[in-house]
Amino acid sequence: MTPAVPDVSFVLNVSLLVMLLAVAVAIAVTRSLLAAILLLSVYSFLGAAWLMVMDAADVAFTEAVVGAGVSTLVLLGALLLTRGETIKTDWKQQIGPLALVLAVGGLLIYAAAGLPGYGDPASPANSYVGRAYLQATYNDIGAPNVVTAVLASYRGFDTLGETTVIFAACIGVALMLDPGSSGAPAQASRIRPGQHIVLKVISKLLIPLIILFAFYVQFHGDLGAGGGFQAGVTLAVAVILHALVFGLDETTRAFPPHLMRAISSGGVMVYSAVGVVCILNGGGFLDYDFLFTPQLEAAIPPGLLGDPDSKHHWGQHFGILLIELGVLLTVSSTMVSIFFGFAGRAPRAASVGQGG
Amino acid sequence: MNTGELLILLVLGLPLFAALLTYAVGSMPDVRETLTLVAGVALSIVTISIFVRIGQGYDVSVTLVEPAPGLPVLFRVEPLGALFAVMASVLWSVNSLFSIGYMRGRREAGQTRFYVCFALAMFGVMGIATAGNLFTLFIFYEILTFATYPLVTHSGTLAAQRSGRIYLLTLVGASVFLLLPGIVGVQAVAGSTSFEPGGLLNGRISDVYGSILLLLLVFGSAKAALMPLHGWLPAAMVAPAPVSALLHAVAVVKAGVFTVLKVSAYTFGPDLIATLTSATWILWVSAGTIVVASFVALRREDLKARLAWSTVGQLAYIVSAAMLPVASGLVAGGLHMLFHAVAKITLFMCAGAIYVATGVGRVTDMVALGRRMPWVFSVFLVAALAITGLPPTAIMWSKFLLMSSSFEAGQWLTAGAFVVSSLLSLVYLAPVALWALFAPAGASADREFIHPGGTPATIIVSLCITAAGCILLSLVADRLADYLAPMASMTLPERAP
Amino acid sequence: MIGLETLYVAPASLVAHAPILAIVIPLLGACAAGLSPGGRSAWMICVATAVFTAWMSLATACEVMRQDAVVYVLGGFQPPLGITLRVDAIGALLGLLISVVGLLAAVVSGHSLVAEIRKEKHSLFLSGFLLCQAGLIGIVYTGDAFNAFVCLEISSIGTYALVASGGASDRRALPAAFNYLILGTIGATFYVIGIGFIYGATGTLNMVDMAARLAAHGQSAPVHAGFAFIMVGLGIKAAMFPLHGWLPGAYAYAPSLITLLLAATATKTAIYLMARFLFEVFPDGAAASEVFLTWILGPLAAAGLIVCSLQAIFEQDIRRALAFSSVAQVGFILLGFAVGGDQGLSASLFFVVAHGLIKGVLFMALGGLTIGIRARRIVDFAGIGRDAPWTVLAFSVGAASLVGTPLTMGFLAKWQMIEAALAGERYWIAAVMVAGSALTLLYVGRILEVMMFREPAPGAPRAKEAPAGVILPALVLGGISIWFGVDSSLPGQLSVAGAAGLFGVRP
Amino acid sequence: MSWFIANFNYIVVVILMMTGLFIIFSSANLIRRMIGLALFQSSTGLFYISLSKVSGGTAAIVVPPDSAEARALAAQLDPAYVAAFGVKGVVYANPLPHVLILTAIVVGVATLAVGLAIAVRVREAYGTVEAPEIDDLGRSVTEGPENGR
Repeated sequence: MTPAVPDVSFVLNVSLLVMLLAVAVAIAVTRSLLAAILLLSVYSFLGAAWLMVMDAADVAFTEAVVGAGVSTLVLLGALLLTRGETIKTDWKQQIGPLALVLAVGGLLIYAAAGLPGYGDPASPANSYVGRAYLQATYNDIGAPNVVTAVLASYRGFDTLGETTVIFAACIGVALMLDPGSSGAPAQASRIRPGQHIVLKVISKLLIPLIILFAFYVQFHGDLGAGGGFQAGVTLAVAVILHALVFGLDETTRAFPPHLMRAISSGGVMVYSAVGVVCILNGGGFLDYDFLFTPQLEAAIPPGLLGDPDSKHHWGQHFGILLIELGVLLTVSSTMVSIFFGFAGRAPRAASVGQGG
Repeated sequence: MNTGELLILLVLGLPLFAALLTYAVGSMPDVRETLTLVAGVALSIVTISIFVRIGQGYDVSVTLVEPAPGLPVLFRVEPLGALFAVMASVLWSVNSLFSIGYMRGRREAGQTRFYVCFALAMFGVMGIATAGNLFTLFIFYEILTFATYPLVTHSGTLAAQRSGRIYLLTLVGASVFLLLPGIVGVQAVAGSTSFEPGGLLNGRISDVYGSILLLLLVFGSAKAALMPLHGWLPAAMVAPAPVSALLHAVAVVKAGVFTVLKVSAYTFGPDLIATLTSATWILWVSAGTIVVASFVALRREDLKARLAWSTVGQLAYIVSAAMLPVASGLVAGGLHMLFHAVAKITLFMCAGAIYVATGVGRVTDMVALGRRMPWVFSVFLVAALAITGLPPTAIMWSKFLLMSSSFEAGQWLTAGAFVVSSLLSLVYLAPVALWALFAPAGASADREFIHPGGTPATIIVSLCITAAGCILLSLVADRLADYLAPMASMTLPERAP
Repeated sequence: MIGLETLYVAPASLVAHAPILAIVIPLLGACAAGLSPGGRSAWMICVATAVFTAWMSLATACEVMRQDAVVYVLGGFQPPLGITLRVDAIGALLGLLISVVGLLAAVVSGHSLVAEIRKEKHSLFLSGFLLCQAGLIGIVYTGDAFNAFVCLEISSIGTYALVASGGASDRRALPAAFNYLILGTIGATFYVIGIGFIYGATGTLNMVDMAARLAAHGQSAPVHAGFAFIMVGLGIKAAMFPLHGWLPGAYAYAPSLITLLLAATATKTAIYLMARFLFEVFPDGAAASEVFLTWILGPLAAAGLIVCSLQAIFEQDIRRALAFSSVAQVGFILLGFAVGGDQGLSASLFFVVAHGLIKGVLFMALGGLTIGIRARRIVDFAGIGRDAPWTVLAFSVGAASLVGTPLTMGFLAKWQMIEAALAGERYWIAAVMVAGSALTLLYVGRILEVMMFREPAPGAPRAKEAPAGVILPALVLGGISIWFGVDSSLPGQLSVAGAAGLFGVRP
Repeated sequence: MSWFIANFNYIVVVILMMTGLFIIFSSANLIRRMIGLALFQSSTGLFYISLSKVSGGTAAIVVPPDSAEARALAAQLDPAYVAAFGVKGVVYANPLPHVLILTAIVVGVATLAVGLAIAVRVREAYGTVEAPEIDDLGRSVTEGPENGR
């Protein structure tokens, strides 16, 4: 094993990891579900910070919006609906899991110690395929952000799968929580417009900004950190904020749940359609170089996307743009419809009153 | 398609077709029964022509399908199979005649199902008789089991269902637990399961592994009712008499011993059998079965049960014959299979005839009954003497061959069991007829016929046919022995072009 | 005899893209079904999609027999940079199984949904069903270890909710689905951790490349850990014996359509991935796999076969009994792995298909029988043979094949397994297999006896014959089971070629 | 010490994973199990990212090789490190694990949403989200879906 050379970031790395560890232990020992959920949110934020230290900007962004944002929101929604406040624990029932976990963990640590050391640039992981992407992207794709290039083009099929998973979650939550499912009478939603004038004014200012930011993240994806996922979640946050401040009924009038589901499936369709178009034009599935017929490509004015001198990959550019659009559609609408699913369902156990 | 293939397809297709047709015309009893008789006669003609062709040295074989490579559904007839097929089909015809009388006389319910299952059972028997490898034999062995299950439970009473469960569990259990693994073992060793003259496994297998396989295959064919897997046979006696007569004296049990004979002759070969340790163990078990079954038969009051136990003993004769380390044992076993079948079906039909006419099943109630039913009990006496092996019946010859083979092999235990059991069978069978026919005057003979007109004529006719068979077969015994001789040979029989 | 290599079922231009179309078309179908306004139109989309998928998977299978393994490069990037679909004979075989069972299930869904799921949810439900199918085919076609995870999750996430939607008629479906979700996700995450270790040691995600680099890399602790995690993860997904806790509940309370799909295909794909890793990716990279096969997989599979067969014998709920039977049969299949060699492996693969078809028929017929009545316990089905003879006929064909009656596919499957065990001189495995088969006979015989011969309890609701839309597909599936029992050349050639292929890839 | 530096990340990540797993197995509350599952899945991501760390690297956003920006970035590298590994030009983090974990995070949130939705339905059907109580109810009451209000 080559000796690892620590750089400055190692100190940050260690301190953030220790904090993560502390938060994780706190989640494990806390008796309050609410605290556990909030700690999980903290965990995600810390994780995002750590990911920045690890130079994983895109992942950090995603962890922040998904882990700290949407996950927390969904967990809180579920907590409200299930009213499980505190946790009863019996230490006797924890011995078995603890022993199991210690055994597995011990083996894992033993095995992981055989992996290449921290930050080793010569490790198989970092030197083989990983480095090949860094070297090939400029020629193959022409986009500076290698993560986006790999995500959308080299491993575009994975991302199609991932979008499909999101769509599947949309279907799944709708199957579970759609009001029609249990035959419960449709009732006034739990989230009603509040009287906080300050909140309303500030939200009115914030929401367009959030949407603007979302579009920036969307279109900036192949240049810097960002892309369809992050943008989609951000966009969804704008809608969710609207619902929280102005009431769910108001929001569902603008964004009816069935429309959200349609958009969600539309996103997957856009993504797959790009792949099918590539097939129709004589390439393989998702081979963006075949996205345009040669005639069409010739018709694109030079310099359309910035620097006219740089090597151009119109197919790749537009392909990535289109599939990121598909991802945006699916992710944003799914997040919104998941939120609707949880928020639109009143707590149904008779014993419990209205929650705050 | 050559004649041989055609004959095999016919021999399989006829009973199947008969079953379907019987089902179709089930609402018309006369047509249905005529059909059964016609099918029986037709099948007999086909089997006899196969028998003749085999005697002339023609090849009668066909491969139907090959489900997996090296595992064909193959049919190839050899002398023993031809003999078995003729025996089963001719006796089926005779038994059909008897069934008509019996079933109508008893006014049994579900007669169509009865005849359909009978035809299906014959389908299974024909498949077993013509099977060219163990795999095919196994398939038809199972078909036979499942086709006869509804016959055993025919009456639908609680006792019948219980017996049916024992029947199914023992036969299927043994075949799945023992026979099938044995067959797979053969396939694993030899890469095939086909029956080869001289023995498929001969020279390819160690003593230990061969012994295990032999045990699996012999005990797996539980239809041979070797102890301790004999329990199903007395239990199956709840079935109507025609079923007991054909199936549990001829078809099913003989399918079991037929399997054992085939395994001995063609899977292992006389050479290998002579060296296997477990063959000797099986000989001892058979000897024990022979003696124990005879003693049990002695104590059974119910006539059918007594006959069933007698069958258990006689079957063990044939298993012994298959396990004797001399080649002539196989011929003796083959002959005994045929002769015992004819004698035993006669006895069962007699029991059925008595039951139809008077409703009597216990031996003690039959005293002096011979005065009302002289024909039936005379025939019974002939068949009882046949089972014992007294001249002029055909069994005399097969028993003689069995004795001489066991002396030749030096198996004194087996020879002793043969002698004891013959004597005992004289004791438990002959007196039934003698007491009935020659009871002292004054014994209760005033038993009413429950069937108006006494024994139905068809029953009497069929009884006489088989009784005559018991005696007349002795005339051709030596020719049959010659016919079967190729089975015991250790070289490939020559085939005519 | 059908030689797939001589079969041309689609134009060449379509065949060239058949593998990806078999995945993408159900995906698009799922979107369309989700968008469709009513259950009827969603059903038509579903059936049309399933027909096309089956066609494409057949075309792929033919192509595989012609050229060994079909490699489809996605996005125009050669591996290891890009993701490829790599369909070899096993993948083609499993793909055929999934798409054919999926097609028949889609046809059946027209009836079974009406009975079990609220009308307004039909289109959502069918959408989830198609997603699941797309994911399953993706798993067996993909050549990329991480992509397999993504496909696994596509099929799983849909399935969790579909299982839970049985809660509309029996609330026990909900905790069962939750359990399934927790364990399934743990399994998938274990798989990802395992892939992480292997990636850390080799730097690649493409399975063929992984095998080559592992061979060069040799033994190390991370490789062993990766191996262990992948096996445990897939073991959970495949319901390997001590890890099968999720299965009985999920099978018993899910809507019958989903039970059918799960039982016939979902666990099979996890077994497929297991075989892929055991025999293709790892054999030289980790001698651990030999130890694993002999000392861990074999005994566990044997224990599973025996214990779960016994549980099936004593189970009163018919679907739970069949679920335990599934776990037991998984044990049978894994015993084939433990036998090793291409004979054992090809027997196992054949068994996978046989069992998929069997459970497909059984659950399809059961679903048909329970359309009218709310029957769960075995005794509820007393005397049903007289009321619904055709449905029971289909059920009995499946049962006969499960028991291993000669001239059914189940018989050949068991035959080949035991033969392989004897040829490999693993006598104890052969003995366990025989014992397991006998136990199968007991629980199947018990169910059949109740159905055929037992008198129904007075006043009990009487089942009606299932509609033709259920009986016909069930009989078709049963017919396939018998057809392959009489002439096994089609699955046989694929499983033999598949086993040879897995061993042949060894660098 | 160097062993510690090389493996510190793995050790912590494994402990994090095991904490998640422990929460799943030890808790009876369905919501808490989902929290554990989320923790477990997200820690798996940390494992991959630890693998992808390249000392002295920057985020994988490629700058043109001969630009001033590239030279500036390359100049920040420790000379000893450059000498030890013979790296040329700018060092970037390995992008592949990032992509994989992006996918995994999204899969995680999808699982979380579906799992919680099922938990909500469990609560409505059983009136509780504690596993032992659900088991008891499941045994005693076989009928009665949606017995909420």
